[in-house]
Amino acid sequence: QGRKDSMVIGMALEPPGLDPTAGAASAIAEIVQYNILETLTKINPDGSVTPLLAESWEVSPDLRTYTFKLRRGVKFQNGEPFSAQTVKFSFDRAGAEKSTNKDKRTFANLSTQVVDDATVVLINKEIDPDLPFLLGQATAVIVEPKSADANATKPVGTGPYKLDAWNKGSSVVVSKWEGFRNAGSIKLNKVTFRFISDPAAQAAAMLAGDVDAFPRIATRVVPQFKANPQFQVILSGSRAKTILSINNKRKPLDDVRVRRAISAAIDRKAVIEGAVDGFGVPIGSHYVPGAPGYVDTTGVNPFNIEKAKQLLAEAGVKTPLELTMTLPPPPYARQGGEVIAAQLAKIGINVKIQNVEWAQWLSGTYGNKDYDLSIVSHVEPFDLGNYAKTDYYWQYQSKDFNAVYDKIKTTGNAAERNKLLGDAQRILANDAANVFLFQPQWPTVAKKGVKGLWKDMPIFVNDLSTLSW
Amino acid sequence: MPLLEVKDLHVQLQTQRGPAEAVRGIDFTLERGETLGIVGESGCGKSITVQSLMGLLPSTAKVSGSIRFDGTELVGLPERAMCKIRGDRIGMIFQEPMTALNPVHTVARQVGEPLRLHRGLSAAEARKEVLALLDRVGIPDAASRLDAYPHQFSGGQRQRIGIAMALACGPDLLIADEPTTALDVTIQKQILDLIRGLVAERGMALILISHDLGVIAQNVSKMLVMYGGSVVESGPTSSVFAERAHPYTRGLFAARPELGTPRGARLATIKGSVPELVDLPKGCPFAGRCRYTVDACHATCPPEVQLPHEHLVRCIRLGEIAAEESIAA
Amino acid sequence: MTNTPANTPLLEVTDLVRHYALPRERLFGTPPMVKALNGVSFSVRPGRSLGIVGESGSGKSTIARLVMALDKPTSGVIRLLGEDLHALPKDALRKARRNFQMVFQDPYGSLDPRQTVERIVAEPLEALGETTRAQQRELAGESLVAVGLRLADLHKYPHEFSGGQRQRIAIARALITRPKLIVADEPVSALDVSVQAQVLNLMQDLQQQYGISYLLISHDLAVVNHLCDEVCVLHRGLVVERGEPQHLFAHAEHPYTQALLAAVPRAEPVIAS
Amino acid sequence: MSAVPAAVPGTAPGQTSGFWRRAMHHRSFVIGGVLTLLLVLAATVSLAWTPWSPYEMDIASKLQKPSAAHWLGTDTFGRDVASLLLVGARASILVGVIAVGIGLTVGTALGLLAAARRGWVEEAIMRFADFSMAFPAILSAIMMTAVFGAGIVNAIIAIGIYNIPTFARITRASANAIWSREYIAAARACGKGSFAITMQHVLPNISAVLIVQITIRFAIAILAEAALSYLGLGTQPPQPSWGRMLSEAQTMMFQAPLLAVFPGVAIALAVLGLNLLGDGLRDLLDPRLARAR
Amino acid sequence: MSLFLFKRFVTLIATLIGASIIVFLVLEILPGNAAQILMGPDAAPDAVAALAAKLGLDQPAWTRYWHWIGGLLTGNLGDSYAYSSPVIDLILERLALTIPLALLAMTFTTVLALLVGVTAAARHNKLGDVGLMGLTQIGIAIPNFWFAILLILVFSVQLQWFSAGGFEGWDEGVLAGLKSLLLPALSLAVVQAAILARITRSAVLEVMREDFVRTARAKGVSQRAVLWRHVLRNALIPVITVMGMQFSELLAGTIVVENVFYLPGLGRLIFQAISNRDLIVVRNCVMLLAAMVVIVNFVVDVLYAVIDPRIKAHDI
Ligand SMILES: Nc1ncnc2c1ncn2[C@@H]1O[C@H](COP(=O)(O)OP(=O)(O)OP(=O)(O)O)[C@@H](O)[C@H]1O
Ligand SMILES: Nc1ncnc2c1ncn2[C@@H]1O[C@H](COP(=O)(O)OP(=O)(O)OP(=O)(O)O)[C@@H](O)[C@H]1O
Ligand SMILES: [Mg+2]
Ligand SMILES: [Mg+2]
Repeated sequence: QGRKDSMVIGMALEPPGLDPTAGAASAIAEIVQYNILETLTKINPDGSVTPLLAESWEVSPDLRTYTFKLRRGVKFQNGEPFSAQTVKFSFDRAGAEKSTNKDKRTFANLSTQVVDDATVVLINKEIDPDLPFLLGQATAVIVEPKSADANATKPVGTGPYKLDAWNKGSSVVVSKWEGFRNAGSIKLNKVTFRFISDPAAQAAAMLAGDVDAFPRIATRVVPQFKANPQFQVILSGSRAKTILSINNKRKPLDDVRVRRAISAAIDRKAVIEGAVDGFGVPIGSHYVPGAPGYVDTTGVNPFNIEKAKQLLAEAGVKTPLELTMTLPPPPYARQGGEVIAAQLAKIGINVKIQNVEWAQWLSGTYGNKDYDLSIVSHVEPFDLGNYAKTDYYWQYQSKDFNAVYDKIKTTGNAAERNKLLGDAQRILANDAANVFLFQPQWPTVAKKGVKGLWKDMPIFVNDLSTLSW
Repeated sequence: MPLLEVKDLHVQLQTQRGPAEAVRGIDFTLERGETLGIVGESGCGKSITVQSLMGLLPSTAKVSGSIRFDGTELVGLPERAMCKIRGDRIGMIFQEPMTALNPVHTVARQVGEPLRLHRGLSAAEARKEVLALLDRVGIPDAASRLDAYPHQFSGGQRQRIGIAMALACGPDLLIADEPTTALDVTIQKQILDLIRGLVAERGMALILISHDLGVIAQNVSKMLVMYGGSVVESGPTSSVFAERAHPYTRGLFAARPELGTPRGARLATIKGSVPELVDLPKGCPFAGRCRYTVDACHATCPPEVQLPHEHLVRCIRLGEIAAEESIAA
Repeated sequence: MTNTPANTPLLEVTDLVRHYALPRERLFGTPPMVKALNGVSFSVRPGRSLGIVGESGSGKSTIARLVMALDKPTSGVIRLLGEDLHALPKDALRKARRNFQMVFQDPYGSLDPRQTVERIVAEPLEALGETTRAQQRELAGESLVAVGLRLADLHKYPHEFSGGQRQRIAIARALITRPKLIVADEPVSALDVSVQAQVLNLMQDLQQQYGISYLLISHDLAVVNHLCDEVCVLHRGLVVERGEPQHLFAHAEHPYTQALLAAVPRAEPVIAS
Repeated sequence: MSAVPAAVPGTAPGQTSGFWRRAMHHRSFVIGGVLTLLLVLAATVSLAWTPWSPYEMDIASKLQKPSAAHWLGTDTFGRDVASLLLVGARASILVGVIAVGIGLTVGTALGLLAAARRGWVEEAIMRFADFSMAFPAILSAIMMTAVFGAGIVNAIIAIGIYNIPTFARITRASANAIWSREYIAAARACGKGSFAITMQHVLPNISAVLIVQITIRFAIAILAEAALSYLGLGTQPPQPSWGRMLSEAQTMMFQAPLLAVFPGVAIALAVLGLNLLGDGLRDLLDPRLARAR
Repeated sequence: MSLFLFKRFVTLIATLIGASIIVFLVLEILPGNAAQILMGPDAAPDAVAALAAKLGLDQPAWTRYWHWIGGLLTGNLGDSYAYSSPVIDLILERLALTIPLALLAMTFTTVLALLVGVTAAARHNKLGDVGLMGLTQIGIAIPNFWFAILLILVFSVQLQWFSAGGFEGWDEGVLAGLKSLLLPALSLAVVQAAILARITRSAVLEVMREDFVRTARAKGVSQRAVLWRHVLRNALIPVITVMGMQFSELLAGTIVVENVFYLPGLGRLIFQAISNRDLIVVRNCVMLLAAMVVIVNFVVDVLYAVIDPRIKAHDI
């Protein structure tokens, strides 16, 4: 294969706009983050956080004050300079009243102070040791005041690539920005993101040579590429947790024995095989291997049909028990749902499957909490806090957990924090708050010659700066 | 050499109930300028006979015997060669003026089609010819109506257009298959006058099919009477009208109500109805419906009997009939 | 009109006018009209028959439709047995229909191909709704025999019959209510001469047997001459001449009648071979 | 009066026995009938027995080739394809029967009404048909499922609704042609009302057209269900249908093409059977063609 | 004719108004709110409310309906919630693909159907006829998304003649554009062509029994010329009636086929917009589709009169 300076990357979904501070779709970040728009910090494949637009930062001992030293001489693609003022503008904008930022709450808690052109101080109302990580996410991109409002269609950032064209419904084309501070290290001149949602079409596009690399391709089609010498398959870990969420307030699901019975009735291996074609690692709690403080809790509620039946009987549940399972569109949910329904049938739970669109899922299941069971992949890297919210859609409530979580929030010491995290995981596992199914592995299929693909994916990005042939 | 010589013509059709002999052994000749009429009941094979001359029968039909047209054998002639003759040397006028024209093409195009096909005229040249033809057949103000469609003409006018089409290339033989049945008497008269005039003028041979004896009497010099696929009587028109030798011919003539007969008189009828082709009897096709039937009639098809003036009849009981008649008289 | 009425007329038509409005060609402006009938009057006395002749489009079928109350006249009155047909309420009209029936031109199109002969013939009875199924069958059989068909034919379908036989079935249907008047619109023009003769004879026989009157519509003068006591010559929606057929055809006065008569080809050979 | 009807070879009075005797000699009717019967049989048998449970998963033995144990192999969840096909026949029949039923009853009624009443009634009905034609089945199904949730019932209704204008138009066109026949004028002359004429004369005479249309629409309904299933709007899991099997197999076309072949062939055979049956029925119900073939 | 056009135009407008009301009402009762979808499950409630206000979702339905109709008339359809760009631009972009796709598919349908239908009719009841009709039976039974994948398998993956999908826009040249629409159009056309071929065949057979065919042959016109010049045009009335209906089915079919070939067309826009609750897009697209179908029906009506001079305006 000769030297090539362009690449076509496949994506399952098209972003609704290109401004990650205005929309929540992960597809936005997959195109713009680190490529067009940049953040103060950068989250690396291994989950570590390193400087990007910031050169370094310091944290006060009480974990409330962060001082960022900024990179100098950085310019936006429209020629405006990057400075402490732009950082303040960006963060204030994200936390403002009218903001539609997904992480609005985080930014509302921050007060940003400009010290000099190259120094900002962030003061956090809450304690969050993860703040540098949060500031590496797409919602925290630094935008330029004049162009910010047009970012949805014409994003202007400090990154190595600029937007060339957006053929709605079909593709986004970006090309190398010669004004980038480190333009020499960028290998690809032109990258096309092509949107293909149908799994068979994804496979066809790869096989026909239309697409060079396809991160997070549908798991269904991966096996055929494994055996094909023209392709490489990379399995990357993630921070996502695919769970069978349980409405903890619904009878009889409010009984911990029933929830445990459901957990015990599920053979995670088979679910992983059926839902994501084996591309997943079983988990026992809402936390994934590789994340700091992980403990293996898969043994807490092991697969055991007899035990499950017994638990149901103890809880006084009359079988067959009729439950509905509301499934959003992604294949892992739809396919996993079928498998789980079949498994629950074995302990006398008749599951009625109800397929819904995201819109209905959000309003009915998530919003009105009108559901029994559902399957969702929670992709936020660190979201244990949702178990502390009483009004979250699974309506879990535990004093023990809340106490542990409050401590986590205020603990800066890593070892201590990790121990607390372990406790939190064990509580959730014991309570069988949800059925924790697996940590998905994102398969990436690429042509043999593609180099520099991310091996792991704590967040959804396609970092073009590392790619080459 | 006669223009048309038909010998022992047989046509077999595929019907839903199996193969049927629609035409069984017809002979006749036609000289240039001569006129021939064919009469007979509905379904007796008149149209099939003339369509076989034109090679217009469905592809499942089997034609045997001989049709010599101006020295060319038409039976078995390949379709391409037949296309050259149709519309050029033989023209045909059909019964239904309402349906015989293509409703979606202009009159100029339809009438001009044979000219362009056989004479190789350009569209403009053909148009000029068509105008002359339409004038000739008496379409009023033809020039302004060239681009009209058939439905914009009356029945009589449409039949004239059909005639113009058949005459376009100046055929040697004109076949008119019941050209006036669908028209009312006054228009029928106009059309027949027109055909008669054209025949006289151009010296074409004419085959005229009708079951209206009046029409035949006024327009042709010789005639065939058909029944059940065969010719039961043939000869000069005057002679056939005068003799009515075959019992079927008699029946046909007698069944016709005529102006001037007193009211209340019963019409003579032929009992029974025309047999279906598939179950035609072996012998004389009219046997069984005929008053004079004897066993011998059922045995074989009767041979031709020669009467004066080249008048031929297929009946074995002519003597008895004549005898009975004289007694009655 | 030369005869003085012996008794009240069976059918009396006065000043019948029917204009058809063609759909408008443009938005504003009056729609074009076809003046099919422009004031036709005639009457038929019981047991007598009237023929109507005329060229195509002269309005013959329009008269038939109006007399059968299948269509409403623009103006004019049609009285059957003294009652104004078009003023009768729906139900009364249906009852009255037993007295007048119709035979259509096309023996192939006027019989429903999917019904048995029994149902076809019994249809007028069924519409009247006064008889049981069994009675209908019996009467249908009788009617069929009256027109020279067989009882076994009741179970057959129309396609199994020849044109002449079908026209007999149509007549059997018209006959089944023992009507006083049968309107026949070109009943034999689709038939062959020999079959035509059979049907005409049949109609004549039935008239004598049951005292039926015919309103016979035809363009064939000879047919009308054969069956009718009186003829009306229709031309452009007007009766231009009327009288006894024998007389009329011998001494036609109106030029149109004369032209009509002159156009009939005589069965006398003119061309010498 | 002497005319005696010629001997007309005709059918015996006993019509019903004659129908089956004729039917048994009608080639397309027999083939179509057998195929359709097989379809119904498959659906019926599946109520009582299937080789394996169609819901039983055995992920370990997924995507197996056809074998003695699994006649047609297994799918991505290790379910038995043969059993799924048998059970799937039920949904396909359901979709076809109900969707066509809706279109047939409502559409034909509207079409007959339009032809019988003419004038503004006809105009209104035909404009209504035009109007509903503007919402193709998939479009209305998408909108309906968005409102009421995905499911076979909504799919069937959406397909059924789309069938209404189709049947209405075809019925009206054929019925108008029948209304201009002389035998209708004859019936009117007898004093029959529009309703009686419609039921006794018009409907039987347009039945041939309707039968052909029914079989075509039936086939299209099965395919439409497949397309809706492809978009996730048809039959919901775990209930199998041929369309859903096909759409699931579609993602596996490159690995396990056989998975897509079996339901495809099943649909093709069912459609073929119905078409042949329809053609045969049309011929057999026409007294004019009764003696043919 | 002018009266006919006027009447037809009035009904066309009435139909469109009816359609607009239905579309609006149906979408009105859709559960789910665009703002929530756009923001995702974890978004702050006040952020969602802010977005809803920005999108004008908090106004009463009646106002929004008038607003919409007014916009339709002035060509200002508003901005897409999801793409935050003008809907009219979005739709026009998508139409640039969907219309050529539908037309291409319709062309394939017509050409295939006429060829097969007329050929089969010409060989009535012979081997060719039986064979072709057998093929159409199979054609009717093939779902289009399935056939699409088959085409991709053969022509893109095995032979690599075409790309497996996608559409680069017309800037790359008309030929390149058509090339990427070829397989999608073919997979859309196959079922419709099979149905249309059967209808063409029976229509042609029907016309072949008419008298004027015999007249034409009597003029010496060859069988083939009779078929194409005289018979076909007369057989077109039932054929274009069905074609009119098929056009709407084709348009709907694009939703599926655009998905398989990942084409940026109107169908996929609608499908995505519905799941995004991007109602302003859905509403206008559905309205557009409905309008296209209504207009196609109108064109079909006018075509009747063009094809058959006997049909005067009032017969329609
Ligand atoms: N294509 C055909 N296939 C089978 N039978 C046919 C076909 N055409 C005509 N016949 C039959 O052949 C016989 C002779 O038909 P032909 O048309 O020659 O009759 P005809 O004498 O012209 O009658 P008419 O006066 O009614 O025109 C009829 O019984 C007819 O039914
Ligand atoms: N429904 C109608 N609408 C418009 N015009 C009509 C209608 N019915 C008949 N006409 C016209 O009325 C005139 C008389 O028609 P009618 O059918 O009574 O003629 P006819 O004497 O029976 O002719 P034919 O001998 O051809 O049957 C014709 O010019 C015809 O075109
Ligand atoms: Mg003939
Ligand atoms: Mg008339």
